Amino acid sequence: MQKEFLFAGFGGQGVMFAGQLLAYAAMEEGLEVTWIPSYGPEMRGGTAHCFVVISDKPIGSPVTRHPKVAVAFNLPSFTKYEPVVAAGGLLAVNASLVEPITSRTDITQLRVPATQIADEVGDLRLANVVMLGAVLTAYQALPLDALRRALEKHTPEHRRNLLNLNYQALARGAELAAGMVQSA
Amino acid sequence: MQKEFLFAGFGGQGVMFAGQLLAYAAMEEGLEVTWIPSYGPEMRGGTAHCFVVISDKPIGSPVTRHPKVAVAFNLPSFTKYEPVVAAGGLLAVNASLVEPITSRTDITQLRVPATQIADEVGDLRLANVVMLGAVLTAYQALPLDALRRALEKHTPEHRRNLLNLNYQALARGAELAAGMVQSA
Amino acid sequence: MVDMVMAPPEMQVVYDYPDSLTDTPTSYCPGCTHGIAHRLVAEVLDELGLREQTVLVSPVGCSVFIYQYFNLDACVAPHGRAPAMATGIKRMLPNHIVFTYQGDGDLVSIGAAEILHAAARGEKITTIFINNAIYGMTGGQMAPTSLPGQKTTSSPTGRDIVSTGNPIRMSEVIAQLDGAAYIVRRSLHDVASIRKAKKAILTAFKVQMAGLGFSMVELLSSCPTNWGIAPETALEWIEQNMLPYYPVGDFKVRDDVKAL
Amino acid sequence: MVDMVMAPPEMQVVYDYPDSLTDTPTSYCPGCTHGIAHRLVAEVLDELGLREQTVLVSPVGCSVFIYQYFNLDACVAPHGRAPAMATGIKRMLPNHIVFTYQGDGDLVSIGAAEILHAAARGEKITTIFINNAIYGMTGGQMAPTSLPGQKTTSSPTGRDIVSTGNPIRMSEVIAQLDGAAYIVRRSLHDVASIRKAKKAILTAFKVQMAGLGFSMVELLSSCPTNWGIAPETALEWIEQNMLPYYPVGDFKVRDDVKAL
Amino acid sequence: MTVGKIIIHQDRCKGCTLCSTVCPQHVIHMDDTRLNARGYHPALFVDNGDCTGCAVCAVICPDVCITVYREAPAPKRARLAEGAAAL
Amino acid sequence: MTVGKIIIHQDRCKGCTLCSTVCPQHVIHMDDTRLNARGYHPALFVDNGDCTGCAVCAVICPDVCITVYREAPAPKRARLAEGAAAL
Amino acid sequence: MTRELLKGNVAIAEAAVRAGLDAYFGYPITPQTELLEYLSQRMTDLGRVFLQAESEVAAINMVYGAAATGARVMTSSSSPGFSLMQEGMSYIAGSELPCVIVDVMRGGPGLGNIHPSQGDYFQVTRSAGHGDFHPIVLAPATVQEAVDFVTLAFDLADQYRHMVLIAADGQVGQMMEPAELPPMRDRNRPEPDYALTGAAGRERRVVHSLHMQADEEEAFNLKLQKKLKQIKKTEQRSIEYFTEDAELLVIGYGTAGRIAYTAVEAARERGIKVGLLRPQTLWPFPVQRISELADRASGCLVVEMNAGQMLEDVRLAIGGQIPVKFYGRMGGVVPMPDEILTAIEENYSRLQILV
Amino acid sequence: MTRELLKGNVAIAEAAVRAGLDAYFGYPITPQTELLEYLSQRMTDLGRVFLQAESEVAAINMVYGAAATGARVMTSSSSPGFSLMQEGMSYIAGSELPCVIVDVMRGGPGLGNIHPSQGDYFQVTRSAGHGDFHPIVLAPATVQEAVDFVTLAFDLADQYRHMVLIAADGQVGQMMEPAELPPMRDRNRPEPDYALTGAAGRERRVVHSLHMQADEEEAFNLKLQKKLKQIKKTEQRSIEYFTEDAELLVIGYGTAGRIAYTAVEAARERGIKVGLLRPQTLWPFPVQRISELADRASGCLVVEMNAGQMLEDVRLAIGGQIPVKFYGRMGGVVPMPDEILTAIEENYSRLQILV
Ligand SMILES: Cc1ncc(C[n+]2csc(CCOP(=O)(O)OP(=O)(O)O)c2C)c(N)n1
Ligand SMILES: Cc1ncc(C[n+]2csc(CCOP(=O)(O)OP(=O)(O)O)c2C)c(N)n1
Ligand code: SF4
Ligand code: SF4
Ligand code: SF4
Ligand code: SF4
Ligand code: SF4
Ligand code: SF4
Ligand SMILES: [Mg+2]
Ligand SMILES: [Mg+2]
Repeated sequence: MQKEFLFAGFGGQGVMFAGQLLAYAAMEEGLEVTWIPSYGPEMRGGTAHCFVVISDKPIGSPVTRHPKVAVAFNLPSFTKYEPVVAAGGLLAVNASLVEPITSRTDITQLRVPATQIADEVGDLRLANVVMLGAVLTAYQALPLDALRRALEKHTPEHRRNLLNLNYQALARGAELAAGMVQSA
Repeated sequence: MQKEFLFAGFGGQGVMFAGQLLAYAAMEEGLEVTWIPSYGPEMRGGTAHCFVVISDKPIGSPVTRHPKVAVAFNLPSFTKYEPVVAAGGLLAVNASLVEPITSRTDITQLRVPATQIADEVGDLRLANVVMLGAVLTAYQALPLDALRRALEKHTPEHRRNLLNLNYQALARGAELAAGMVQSA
Repeated sequence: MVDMVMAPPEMQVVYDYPDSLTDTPTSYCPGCTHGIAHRLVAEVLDELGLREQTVLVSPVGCSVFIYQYFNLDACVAPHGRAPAMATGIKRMLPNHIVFTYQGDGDLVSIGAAEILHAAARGEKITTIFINNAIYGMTGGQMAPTSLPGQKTTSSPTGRDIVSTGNPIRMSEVIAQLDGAAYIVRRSLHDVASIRKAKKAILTAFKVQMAGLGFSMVELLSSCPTNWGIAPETALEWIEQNMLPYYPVGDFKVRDDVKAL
Repeated sequence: MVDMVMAPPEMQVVYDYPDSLTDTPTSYCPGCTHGIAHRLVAEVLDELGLREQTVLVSPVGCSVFIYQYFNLDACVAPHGRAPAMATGIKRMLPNHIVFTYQGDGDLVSIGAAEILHAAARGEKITTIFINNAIYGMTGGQMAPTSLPGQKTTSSPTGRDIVSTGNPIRMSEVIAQLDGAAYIVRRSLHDVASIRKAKKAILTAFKVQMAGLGFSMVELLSSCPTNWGIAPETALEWIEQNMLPYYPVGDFKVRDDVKAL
Repeated sequence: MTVGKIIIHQDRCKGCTLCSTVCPQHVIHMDDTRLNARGYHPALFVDNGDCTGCAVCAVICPDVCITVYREAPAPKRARLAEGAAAL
Repeated sequence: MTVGKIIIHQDRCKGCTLCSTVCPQHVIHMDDTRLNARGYHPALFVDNGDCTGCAVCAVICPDVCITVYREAPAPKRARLAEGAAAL
Repeated sequence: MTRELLKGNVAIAEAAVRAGLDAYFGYPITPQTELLEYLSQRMTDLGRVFLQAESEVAAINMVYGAAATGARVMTSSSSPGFSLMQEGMSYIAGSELPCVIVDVMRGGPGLGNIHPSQGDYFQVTRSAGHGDFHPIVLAPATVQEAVDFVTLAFDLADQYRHMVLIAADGQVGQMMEPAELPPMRDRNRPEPDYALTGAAGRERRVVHSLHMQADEEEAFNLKLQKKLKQIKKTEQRSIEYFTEDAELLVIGYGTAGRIAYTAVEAARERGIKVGLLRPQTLWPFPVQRISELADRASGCLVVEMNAGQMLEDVRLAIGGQIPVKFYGRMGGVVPMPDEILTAIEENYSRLQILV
Repeated sequence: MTRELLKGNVAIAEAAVRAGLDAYFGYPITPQTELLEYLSQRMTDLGRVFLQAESEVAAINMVYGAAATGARVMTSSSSPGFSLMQEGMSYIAGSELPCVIVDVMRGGPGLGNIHPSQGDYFQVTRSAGHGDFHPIVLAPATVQEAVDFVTLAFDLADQYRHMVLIAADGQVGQMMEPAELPPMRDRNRPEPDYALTGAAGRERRVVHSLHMQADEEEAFNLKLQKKLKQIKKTEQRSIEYFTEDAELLVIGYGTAGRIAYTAVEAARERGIKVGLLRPQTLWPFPVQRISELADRASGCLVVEMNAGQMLEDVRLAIGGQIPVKFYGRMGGVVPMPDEILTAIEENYSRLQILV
């Protein structure tokens, strides 16, 4: 089965890296995976987004018009991608920065106060990992542990001191989502 | 009928202009005509040659492998083009500069001491016109008068003072050839 | 024009949005001084009343979208070829004002021949040359103007001058050419410098109006994003690192320009 | 080598054909000083013993056939791109000697960017730059180095500096670049000048041998054919017309070169 | 009495901080409490009467976000020329 | 007694006249009486004993047609270096 | 009117002047240089714009700029110089500006030589730059046709806001032939609606080829393709000789085509049922006439001065209906009529065996 | 061996390093810049040659020079920069030097945009410069294939003394996928017999593309054409999916081909007898396999990210045997599997009607 993820947000919110982490994790699990960034006129500053596709078969297109999962880190991303999530799919939003709530009834919304949690964990830049923890709990594409291993392996040198905080962030995101999924 | 002429000699011997004069004359006579120069590695300094084709029908190729008439103004040209003249054709040579005599028996050779005659007429640069007079007498592709009109019309401004000498050169070449043709 | 609803009616406007700019927000990164350069040029065009007789030639670089920001007839040249395109335009419209706006990659690297020859011909155009010591648009590769030791994405351990040479001071080079009437370097790193930059831009356009030849203003500019520092720090970086290597100054002010 | 049968055995040869030339006769017009420049370079290579470790990069121009005349490994670059091609070669063969031989059309016009950047990078190559103020090979069109008022086949009434600018003095331009170690202009119009030219060529190659950077010798050269005058007159034309505009001189002799 | 006043067009603002750094009267702060539509913390004019209308904020703003007003009657020259004079 | 002597390789010569113009002893003439194989009037050395072996003819010849000999014993340096010394 | 003896390059230049050329930018290269040289004097005399550029890269971008002001502009070059113009040509196509570009092809690849060739066929018809576009390509075989095609080129360029190439070869450029020049045309015409002339009293205009959003770029491409389709439909041109009853159809353009004419004529004298179609537009390629003629013929012989490039277009046009053979010379060698005649005879007799 | 998650551009760069790359010269341009950036560090670390050129024109001529010394050399660019390399490429072809050139194609014409495209198909296969030549062109669809093709490219380049292009698109360049890199190869090899290394103790060597005499140039061209013919015979490469019983044959390369794969798979699930051939060499084009498959199929659908360029090659290969239809997106738009699926369904049902 093919699973598609869209990550979108401001440059600097770690959107690209979130996607790459997921891709690494998928690869380590022996799955087929593609990651692709998207550029637009908004390249300078502005917003950025990337796609991740995970599958057990060779992947055709690394881009999809209607991803199963969209992760919106900011308001413009929410506005832009809310309409395109596949029916039955998941829309995860950084509730710390995005107020509106989807009016779509055919998708699940996962509101994660990721920035706030990251702040609590100790580093605002960890919002992306919080989101990943939440998303992978709500939509079980990969075991969380795969992501933990990916973090371990692919956190760049200058951020390795944050590794433990990363694990915490992941766990916090997962916890939160678990609660919500249960409560849903 | 298609008539092909090859003019060859050192740069500066008026080879190109001789061909052009012939082409002008043919055009004024209402015939189809092409003139084309040829370049080679010898371009800087060295020898130059051009082709003229005259016909009463549209002309296909302005270049021929075996021209009916070849006019060699110097020894290298003689050496190079003597073998290619069409059987039954005419090889005109500037006898003032070219000593050897063709060994081919299937062509007519016209030996014109053009440089010498030009000198007698009063300007060394007229050797090309002397040759033209001789060639057109030996091989009557056009009336001499057409050439005279072409000279009149196309001699460049700075050489118009030589116009009368040109006519004389033309006549001397023609006379000489007439004598030779008779005596042949 | 931006919205004026909040304007206090009892006061006089002393600084406002120039007419020669459209109100399209730019795509530049926060604090990028491309925006300052745009404003200065627009103000000069306004002051000289040139808006309706000017043609702008955009480069390829971060400022490739400049045609969206200036309220002028405009075109986009291939990377580096703005001076050639501007030449084509100016030759057809000798009484119009034609200017190019080019980055250091565009002007010094791929377009070195075109700028050199436009200057040598004394092409009556004006060039605004934004030197930010980097290829901004493509993500921060080394430019021929990058400083010795400068880290870029194509010189990750710092520009090695043994292999790549010292940065080119293009204004000094172009000043050698007879056709160059007015060649100066200014900086955008602080308010006083910006004011001087504007004066130079004003002169450059006046040189063109008077038909005196080629005029160019090099502006030391920041690229906080690719330098990897905050906008404010970037201005300091200009002052501390670029200015010593690229001194501001007048490299060619022909006598007929002085007489203007 | 030319035939030696007539050599008087009792005498000493004081001037002979250099080993670094093949015995192929050149395709240059009578009296064209390209031939002199060739000989000087060949003599220098002989004297420095460089023949077997040198790669020559031919330009496109009358000297495009130079690879036939030099007894060296050689290649022909696209018009103007010899410095780029030479860069590719030198980077692979850092211990070899690589030189380009380029005309003014090739070097100043179409190849302006490549020579400028090779010089700026301090590319360890040597350039022999033949300035004959014209495009020889294509039949005498105006070059960026043609003199004001000079009649050429593309400026039949004389070069109009209003429309085409003043001629570019490329040595002076290139001397501005840090990577340029040795940039001089010499002339080939008389025997004394030719001797000085050879000294400069010798120095230029020594600069390369010492790895000091880019070296270039500009040689004022004649084109009797396209100038439309006799070879001897052409040498006078260099003296009377070119020298005043293109003074011979040393435009850049870096300290490390002086110390050679 | 207020001599100068500025209006910051916050929707254009990219939060680069340059204006707030250069303002000699320190009357421009960065609004860390909100993001504008483009995702930046915009600059905020603190109209405490200290603004002199010196326009250096406007001169340095790369995004032409700032309009500057002054109480003193404007000289005769046209509005834009004045802007220039402020340079 | 003859001090110098040159050999002109007439087949290479393009008749440019430069050698004959520069020869201080006027011992090079252009041979107007014949054309060489390439169609030029070649230069001709008039061996009248005036040649000093100064080599300026060789220095200016664009076609490297001239070999110069001198009677004086050559200095120690190798042949080609000498040619260069003549420059 | 009077016929004049004109060199191809000069004829093209003067025809351009008469067609209303406002500006010429170019760089010398054999075998097209006379074109530039002639215009250097002529344009200046007429008070029009002539500028010798520092390179072909600069020349094509000067053309780009001048065309953007609404002017009638031309440049010319030969193969290596033409290669250098590819980026600029792609920008001009992407900006939908009219202009005329002359490529007087010579022997290649690389520096090659200065003899006549048709080695750039693919480049002129298929990929005069990156991205999806085709210039209109006119291929003259005679000096007269070169003259006529110049006027046509400017008209087509204006009509379609498109780039028109004149793909000649060294022979057409260097040859002198009698030809009749058209009268001088009035250059006054209304300002085109794309012309950059300073935004006085109107909305500003922008000339560019940049569409950052893929869907916008696609919309532009669709518009461009629509135009190209229209040109394909209406602008195919060719000329035919002896095709009525031809069993063997010879196809050749430019110099190869005119030499083939002599060969075909000679073959006819020998009773061979052969005809010649000479494409005048290389793009759009005259597929319609060719497929019509292929219906009637039983074999086809393509003649080119290259390794077989138009050959592909002929095969595409004919689509396997009849066998397509090739005779070509390369590297600046111009085939002689007798060679082509031999090829015709061989192919014809092969057909007879088949029949 | 281990799979790594690699970005296409970086994978190509590292694969080149391992294939024995001696020198890289290039100029930044999106979407290939990471390739240059990666090598700037990597080559320097390894003590090999990396140089950022002042332009693409300079870059290709540096490649020309370095290749002339017998080195394994590479450059890379994207469409506009690739256009600027055409003259240099023609010289390299005319000098028969091996080298590898990567074109990561983007939307055009002109400046266009930085999205994935296949708009340079004609340029890479037909006329990477003036004169008669074709580079060998490899078109990867996955990061793994890009890696594999790099080694192949260097080997083919050496084997044939010929230029090899890797025609990727922005998606292949930008995408990260798991791929396995080959081991580092020994760079030592005998000096090629054309290498300019200073004429010490041997005859001097000359590298050039100049043949002033037409017949010499023709002789060179014949030699070149002979080589190209050989390459055509031995180097056609393609990969097939579901073609055994395919009634509809889909043909697409690179990104379009891999997306078509998803569509074909989906169509198979719906019982449609459709197969996919994905050309891996664009030149030589896999005509042989295509015409074999066309024998068995009753229709063909070509999918490209352009206005229909390979389409011509398919038509030439199939020669009218079966109808050939086209589905394309342009200007940087990448088609989605569902669009292609729809095109397959439409064409398939049309075939059913015909049958
Ligand atoms: C022919 C070509 N080569 C390369 C590029 C890619 N490119 C676009 S902008 C740019 C450099 C921009 O740098 P600069 O001119 O300094 O402008 P900045 O972005 O720094 O303002 C490059 C290399 C291109 N568009 N076209
Ligand atoms: C790309 C390209 N443009 C133009 C030419 C034609 N061309 C050959 S040589 C030359 C000029 C030569 O002039 P210069 O460099 O001054 O050398 P000279 O012949 O005077 O020694 C030109 C324009 C070419 N071969 N290639
Ligand atoms: S990348 Fe640099 S130059 Fe470009 S907009 Fe951003 S800060 Fe400015
Ligand atoms: S054309 Fe001029 S430069 Fe060329 S060989 Fe002749 S004289 Fe020398
Ligand atoms: S006008 Fe002057 S005082 Fe007022 S806010 Fe701006 S910088 Fe501060
Ligand atoms: S300078 Fe302009 S963009 Fe920057 S913070 Fe101030 S108002 Fe905002
Ligand atoms: S060596 Fe001197 S004296 Fe002798 S011929 Fe030559 S120039 Fe004259
Ligand atoms: S200088 Fe040389 S080429 Fe000229 S005339 Fe004398 S020997 Fe002959
Ligand atoms: Mg920059
Ligand atoms: Mg020259």
